[in-house]
Amino acid sequence: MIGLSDYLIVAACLFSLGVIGLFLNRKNVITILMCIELILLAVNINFVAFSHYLQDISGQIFVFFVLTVAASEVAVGLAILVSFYRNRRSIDVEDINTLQG
Amino acid sequence: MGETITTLNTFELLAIPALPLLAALAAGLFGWFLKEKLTHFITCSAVILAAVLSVDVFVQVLHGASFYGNFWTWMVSKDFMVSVGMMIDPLTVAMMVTVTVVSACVHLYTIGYMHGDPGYSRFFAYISAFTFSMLVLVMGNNFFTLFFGWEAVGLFSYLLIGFWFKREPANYAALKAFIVNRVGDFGFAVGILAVWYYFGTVDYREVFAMVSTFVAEGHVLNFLGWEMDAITFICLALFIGAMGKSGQVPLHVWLPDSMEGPTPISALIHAATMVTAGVFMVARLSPMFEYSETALAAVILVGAVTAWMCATIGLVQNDIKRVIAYSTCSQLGYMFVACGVSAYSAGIFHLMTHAYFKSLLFLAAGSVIHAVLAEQDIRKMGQLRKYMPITYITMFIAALALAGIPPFAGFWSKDLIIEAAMVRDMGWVSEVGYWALLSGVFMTAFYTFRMFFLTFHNSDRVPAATKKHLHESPKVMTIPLMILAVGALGSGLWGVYVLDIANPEVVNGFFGHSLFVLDAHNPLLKLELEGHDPFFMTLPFWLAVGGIALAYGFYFKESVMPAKLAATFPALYTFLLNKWYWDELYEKVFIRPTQCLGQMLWQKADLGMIDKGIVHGGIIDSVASGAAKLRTMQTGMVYHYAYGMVIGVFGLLTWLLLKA
Amino acid sequence: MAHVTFPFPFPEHLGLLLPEMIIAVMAMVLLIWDLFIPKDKKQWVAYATVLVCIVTAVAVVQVTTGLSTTGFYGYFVMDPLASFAKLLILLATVFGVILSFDYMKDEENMGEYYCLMLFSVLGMMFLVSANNFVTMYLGLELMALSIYVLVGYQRNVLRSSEAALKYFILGSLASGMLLYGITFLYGVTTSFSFATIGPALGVANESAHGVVMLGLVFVLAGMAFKVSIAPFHMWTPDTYEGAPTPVTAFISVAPKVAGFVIFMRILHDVFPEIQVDYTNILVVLAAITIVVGNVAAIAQRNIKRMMAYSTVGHVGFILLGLIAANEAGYTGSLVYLTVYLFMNMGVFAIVILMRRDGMDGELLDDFAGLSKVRPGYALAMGLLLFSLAGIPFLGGFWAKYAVLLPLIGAGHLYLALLAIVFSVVGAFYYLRVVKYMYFDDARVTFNFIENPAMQAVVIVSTLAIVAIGLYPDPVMQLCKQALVGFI
Amino acid sequence: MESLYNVLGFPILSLSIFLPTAGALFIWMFVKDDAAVRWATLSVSVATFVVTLPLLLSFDHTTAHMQFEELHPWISSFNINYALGIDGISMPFIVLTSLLTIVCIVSAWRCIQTRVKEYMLAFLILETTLIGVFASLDAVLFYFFWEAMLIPMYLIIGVWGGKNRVYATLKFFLYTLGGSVLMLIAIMAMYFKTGGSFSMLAYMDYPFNFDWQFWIFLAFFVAFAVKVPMWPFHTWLPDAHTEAPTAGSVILAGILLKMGAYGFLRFSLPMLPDASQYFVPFMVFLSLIAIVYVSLVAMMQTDLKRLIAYSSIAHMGFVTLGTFMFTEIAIEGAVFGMISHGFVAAALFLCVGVLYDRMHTREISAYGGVVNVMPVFAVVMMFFAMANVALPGASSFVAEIMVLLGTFNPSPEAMLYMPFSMKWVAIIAASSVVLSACYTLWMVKRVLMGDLVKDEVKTLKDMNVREFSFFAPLIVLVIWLGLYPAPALDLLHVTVAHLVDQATSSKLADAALIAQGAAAHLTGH
Amino acid sequence: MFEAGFFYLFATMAVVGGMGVVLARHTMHSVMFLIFCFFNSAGLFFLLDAEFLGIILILIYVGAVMVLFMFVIMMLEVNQAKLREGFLQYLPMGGMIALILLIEFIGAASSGIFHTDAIAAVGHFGKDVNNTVEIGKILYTQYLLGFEIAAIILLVALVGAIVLTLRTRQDAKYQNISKQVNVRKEDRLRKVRM
Repeated sequence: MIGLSDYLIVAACLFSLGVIGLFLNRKNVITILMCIELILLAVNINFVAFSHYLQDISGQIFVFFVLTVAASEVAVGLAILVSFYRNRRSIDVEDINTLQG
Repeated sequence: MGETITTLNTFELLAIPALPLLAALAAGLFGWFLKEKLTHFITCSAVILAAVLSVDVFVQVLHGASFYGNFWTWMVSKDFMVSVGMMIDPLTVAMMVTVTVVSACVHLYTIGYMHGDPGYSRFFAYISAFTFSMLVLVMGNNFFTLFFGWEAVGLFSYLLIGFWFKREPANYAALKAFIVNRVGDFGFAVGILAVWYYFGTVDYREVFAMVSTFVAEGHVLNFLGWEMDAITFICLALFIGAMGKSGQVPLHVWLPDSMEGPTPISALIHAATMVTAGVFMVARLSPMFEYSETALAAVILVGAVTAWMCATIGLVQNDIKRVIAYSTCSQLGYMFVACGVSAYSAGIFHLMTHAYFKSLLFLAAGSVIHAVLAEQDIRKMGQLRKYMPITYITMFIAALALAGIPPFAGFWSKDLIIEAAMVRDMGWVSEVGYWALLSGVFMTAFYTFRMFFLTFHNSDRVPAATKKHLHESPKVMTIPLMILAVGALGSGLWGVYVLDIANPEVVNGFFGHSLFVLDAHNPLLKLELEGHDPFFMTLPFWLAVGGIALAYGFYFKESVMPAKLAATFPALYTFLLNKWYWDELYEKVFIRPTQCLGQMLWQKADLGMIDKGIVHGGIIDSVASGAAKLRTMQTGMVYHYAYGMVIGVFGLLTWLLLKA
Repeated sequence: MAHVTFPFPFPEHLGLLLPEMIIAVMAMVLLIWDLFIPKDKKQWVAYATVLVCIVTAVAVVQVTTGLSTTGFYGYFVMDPLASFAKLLILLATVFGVILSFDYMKDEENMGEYYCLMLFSVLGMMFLVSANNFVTMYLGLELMALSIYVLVGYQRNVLRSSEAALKYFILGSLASGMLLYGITFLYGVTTSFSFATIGPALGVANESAHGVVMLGLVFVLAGMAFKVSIAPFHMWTPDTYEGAPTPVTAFISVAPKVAGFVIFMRILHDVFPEIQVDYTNILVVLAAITIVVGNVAAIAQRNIKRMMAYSTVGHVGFILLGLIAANEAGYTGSLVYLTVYLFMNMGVFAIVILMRRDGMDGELLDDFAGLSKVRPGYALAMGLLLFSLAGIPFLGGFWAKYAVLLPLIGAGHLYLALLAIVFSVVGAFYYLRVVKYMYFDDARVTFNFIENPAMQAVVIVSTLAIVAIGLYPDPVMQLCKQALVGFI
Repeated sequence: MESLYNVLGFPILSLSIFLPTAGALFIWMFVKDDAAVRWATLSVSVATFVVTLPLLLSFDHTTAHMQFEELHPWISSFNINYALGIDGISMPFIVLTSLLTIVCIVSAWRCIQTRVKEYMLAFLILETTLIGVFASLDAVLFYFFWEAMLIPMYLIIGVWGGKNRVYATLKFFLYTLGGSVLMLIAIMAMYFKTGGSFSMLAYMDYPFNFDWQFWIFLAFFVAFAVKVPMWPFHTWLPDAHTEAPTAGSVILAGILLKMGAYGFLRFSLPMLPDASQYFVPFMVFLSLIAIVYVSLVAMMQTDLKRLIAYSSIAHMGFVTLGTFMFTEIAIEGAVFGMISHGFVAAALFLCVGVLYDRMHTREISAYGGVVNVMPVFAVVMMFFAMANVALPGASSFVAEIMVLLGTFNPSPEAMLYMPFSMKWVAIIAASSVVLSACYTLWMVKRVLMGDLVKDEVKTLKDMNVREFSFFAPLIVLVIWLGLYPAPALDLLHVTVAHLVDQATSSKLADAALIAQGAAAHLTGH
Repeated sequence: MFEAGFFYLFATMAVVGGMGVVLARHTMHSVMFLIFCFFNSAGLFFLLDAEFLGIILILIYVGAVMVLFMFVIMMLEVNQAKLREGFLQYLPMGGMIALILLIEFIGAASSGIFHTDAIAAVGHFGKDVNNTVEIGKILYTQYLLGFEIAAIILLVALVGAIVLTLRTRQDAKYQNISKQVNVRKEDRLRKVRM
């Protein structure tokens, strides 16, 4: 029987992957954005799993909102990225370094 | 506190110190306006008036009058109260007369001596103010007025030594005088603290009244594990003050240097009055010193050592004033020995006679210096008697008085001291005292006449340029010399025969109750009982004569003997010439180390340890390096920031989970 | 198909939303109106924005009843705390808009700038009125997304874009963490409502402890990010430096107010049963925050960056009130926020006024000799900085006082000691600015912006700081009143 | 006897506190011209002095109660009151402050030529805070003024100071702030302990247990020790003094240093008697260091102001020493010492200022033979040098001897934890008699005495009437207080007796507990 | 059993997809892995009776969001990824932290509270329960406020994206002289680590 914990563990794995990707990634910013998507996905899996096992639909509603917000975030984030790229001609994470100290 | 007992006119008493004070203020504040004439007129007349009044009071006291009373409460705090008041008794009046008379003479003398000096009115202001201070010192009725006067005379001594402020040596001498005196004052202050602590009052009468019961109670003070009678502690502490003021070894170093000041003040302050304040103090406090054998022994030892040592130094000095100065130290030593052997009256007697002949010596020396254009080296004088007969004669009188030739004043008082030292039995201490004094007599006579002959006889070594200026001093200078000469001549006889100072039963003598001597201690009484031994009685006289004779042989005519002697004992000669190397010793032992310590504390401790070490090195550096570290942590890399957040979460979570 | 009935009890609840509705509607109206305004008249949008804020503030006052009223099935709460926070936010917005007048006038798309500002205010207003995680999350995101854009608004300036990018990435990570925490709280209690979760956590059995802790830490981390608590603060200096200065001013105050108010609600409503645990966490975080903020600021040469670290330091102090976790503590935090609003706005106003030919006078050196050139600005700046340093007769002192006293009352003496010792360290860098202004000679010349509105901001802030410093009681009473119904 | 002002309820203290600020505001807004600013400031300060005079003249010295009291709620949320009142200890300082402010303003008449208005305003505001400190009866109000003082002082040193002013003023600010924040914590802790009161009088009555007293004492100690300053918190003072403009040094030495010692008298002794007794050896030790060590350091200074600054530290050592003897005479001596030092040190700094105005250097070696060209000045400086040496006849002597007397015979409470007899302390302290003479007179010798060698010195002009005018009152006061201190001391007796009573009566329920509590601390709990 | 099989399949694939996102060299590959991951996650949603969300995830996320990603990647031409130094530097520490976090997560996730009988006994909804309707019912009543806010968020995203990226053509070569004159070295110089 697949229990609640199993889903949570999957989510935990995805969350950890997202986090690792976030700070071990040395490629470009887009990958970082994707890692954030992974984190949000983990959150969603958690919500849905809880929602199911607790027999409470509001968890799914939250997922709905998270999806909405995540989409908006991606839009804004990519817009910022484009704007940055235009100034810097690069989106390497190592190049986001004019502000420091 | 203490009812006022008066058989004297209060206003008269108040006028005595007030006159010089007002004169000093007038001269000091308005000297620029008064000009020379008015200045000296005001100050001289004030001091002369004070002298006259003093004599009047003296006469009244002689007839049994006295005064004791407070004028106003200086301060009060719970159980501590100090008033400003006076106590007039024979001891006081003796001092008052000495002070005012000598001061009056010096004032007069100054008119001539300081004529034309840019600091003329300032000088008068100082010496008048000094007279005031000295009068406060002697007339006060408690330790605080004593201390006030004590410090004030120190201040004016300082100001007067450094009077010619353009001269570096004068400034150094002034500084030295003040600081060395302060060392003594330190002891004095501690003594006063102890007096108040143990007696709960600082009033002479009340303290004296308590002493015997206090001693009987046996208060003991623990000093670094060493037990000490409280009374001994008090007396020793106070005596340190006396040592400082009276130029006793090892605090004598300032007195010869103080000769950098104008000669009148050497006469007034550094011979007749201020330096004797220590002796006065010991005598004044005789009711306390009497109860402490240890303190008395210390007084004898210090006095004896000083008397002998300064005499040895005096033997070879070439500066006319220095010779007299060392002589002063030495004579003060005599006075202290007198006090130490409980012959206070003899000590005070010597103080008075000494005041006259020593100030005379100084003034005469001043007259000489004045004549030879401020030259003080006796090797550059000689045959001056031709030019300045009055000076010559008066100085001769003074020299005889100092040497102790009867019937001059010094003989009577000095002899009394030596005899007292002889009969007083305090074991080796009094022995040391006696022999030191005795040998001192010989040396005193020798150096006095050495100086005298070199100045007035011997060969004429005055530089030609100076020669045409040689002349007798003006009247205004010679008259005081003559007045003082009278004192130097007659004060001894007068003291012995009129005032009956030598009377062993002091209670009945002139000083009466103002000096206190335990019967068991009283050397004069012993002398009276045991009778005078003619040999020992005349021994000092013969020694003095021997000293004079030797000086005559060496110095009356030009002679090679002194040089030969110096060449035979070069080490001894330089040792004496360099004043036993006291200055060098102090330089090495106190001054340099203190400066080094100060420098070290400043540079190493304050700046190095606290500022650089703790504040900068510790606090500021760690904050700054923390700031720099945080700055480098803020790399600007977004993954580092994320890393930071994750570590934060990780840390908190792990901590919480482990805790649970 | 099931029959669906819509109860729609809107009319009586809609009233509570009046301020939010004004903002939302007006923001959209302005968005459209902007299109029709000629290019040289774009300032009208800014004026209109100020007007909207004022009207909204009036509306806030209007709907405040002094009681705690919930609406929308308990998803929206209107209590004095929310009103107070909204008024502060609106005040900060008015200041922020005024500061933008001159600064943003050369930017393209100026109308949208103000609209986005309004949207972010809308987010904050929802945030402070949230009493469940759904409203809170959405408010937070509305606020955050608008601010991301505002930070990156100077599209042609690298620093602006970079600041936005960093803020965005880290902000998203923080939201992810927050959400992840919420999932576990939801999992344990089956609810998103603060009022329900709080007691439910109390009855959750022992085996749930780990899960609750997980939820706690992640929710706190998410909140900590928003209010710049170390070690979740690292975006702050970069973002503050890169963002356009008015935006910096705005985001240094308004989101902090909103963030702390919701922080307060969460701590007080959601986690009261595990107060020991969250206090432990917050004590550690506050200590780190105060140390990091005050120490790191010392090494800065750019005043915006310095103010960012200073913000971190002050956030640590505001947090102290939350640690005390009683009425006095929360009052203290609110007082601090109020005072802090004026201080920061004043400082940034002067920084903007120092702008020279399109460049910000934002290096510390630029302040050299200000007292000779512009004694008025120097005086105001000096007072504000002394206030930030917490020296009496200025408001900053009472702010610190108001949080430290309850903190000590709650028994956190060591934390109070640490805080106050590091406030001395903090005094150092504020004083350094004063030093530049008063003790040094000018190095560069400025053509100061002559803008009465901005000067008014400076004057109002300074006067407010002095007034609060001399007689802080009204503010303190007001903040205390704000907690009626909450505590 | 109820004083007239108390009866009328006239807020004379408030008036003295805020008159300078009101004047400052007026000058700020309406007075433009530099000369007018000077005159206006002078009038304000004189007016303030006049306002404070009734405090002295109608002071009722037969009671230890607070007088001229004012009480208004200020911050009701925290029960903070605007509570003012003075007793025999605080009253003299208020008058001293208003007097020295006049002196400062007159002394700055010519030497401050840049930013005159700001300077004058800073001084007036400073005066407000200083009077406020001494008049406060509410701990927070006290702290409020205590800290507010930093702002004008920071500016005074920083803007008008010497070459190294930035370092000095920062050091001053941070040291003082760092010390006093601990006091704030202590006040807050006491607030809770006493059940929500900031009244200083309430603190005096509240029986704190030993642990509380111990820690609160330490917190207060740091705050006050920095201000006094006591070794090793003293290194800011020489720097601050050296770099400050003359008037800044004057007010610093004259008033600011007193705040620390005043704090000990106002807070530590009456509120924490047991801790105070416990810390006597510690305080004595630090005081002796101040007296001996700092004197030695003073001796080696090459900078005039620095020398006087160190000498100030040494003299304040006497004040702290006297404070912790818990006897009337010692504490009166300490208070008197502060007043006296307020005149003497202030005057010495003014002397340096007079020289500095002419030569623009503070190096001792740059001078020599000043007396030749500035005789009047030399007399004045010599006078104050002698007062600094505590020569009898000067007020400083009264203070020092009283402290020494008190130290020689301290109250038994002061001896509770002393490992050895206090007599030796008194004797060591008495060594100041020598040391102060050494550094002061050596300085006098190097500056005033000697022949004219240096060309710069040759051109000096003597003091003018304005310069003499600010010395004259100080000279009069120093002599008057030195020759006839009794009336001044009368003002203190009852208050100090009350203080001694407070300081010597244990707050612990059982006296045996004192020993236990102390033993616990000695063994580190 | 059947369900468990699918669970393991979807779960494994999702995790593998996630790893691919992190590890893939090419950004475009990462996107593909992410899409893969989303598909599998949608599968998990289906297993949890959340059909609506599953569909949404595929339609919205894969259909719109991921396409947006691809669009940007192609627009910015940043496909080729360079593996830089420093990656391994943080790996041990970072990896360890992540691992411990993962263990803590898993520990929390499998803690007792999630194994209660009530939860274990949960079955699937009947056929008559329409997930979409259930969501709709609650979304438009209880969550109406949130729904509205979400709408505004979308608006903000729209406005924001436009504001940041829209460029008016005519000023493409726009020169701001004052900016050029007052440029500071920080704006022009880039620190390059050598």
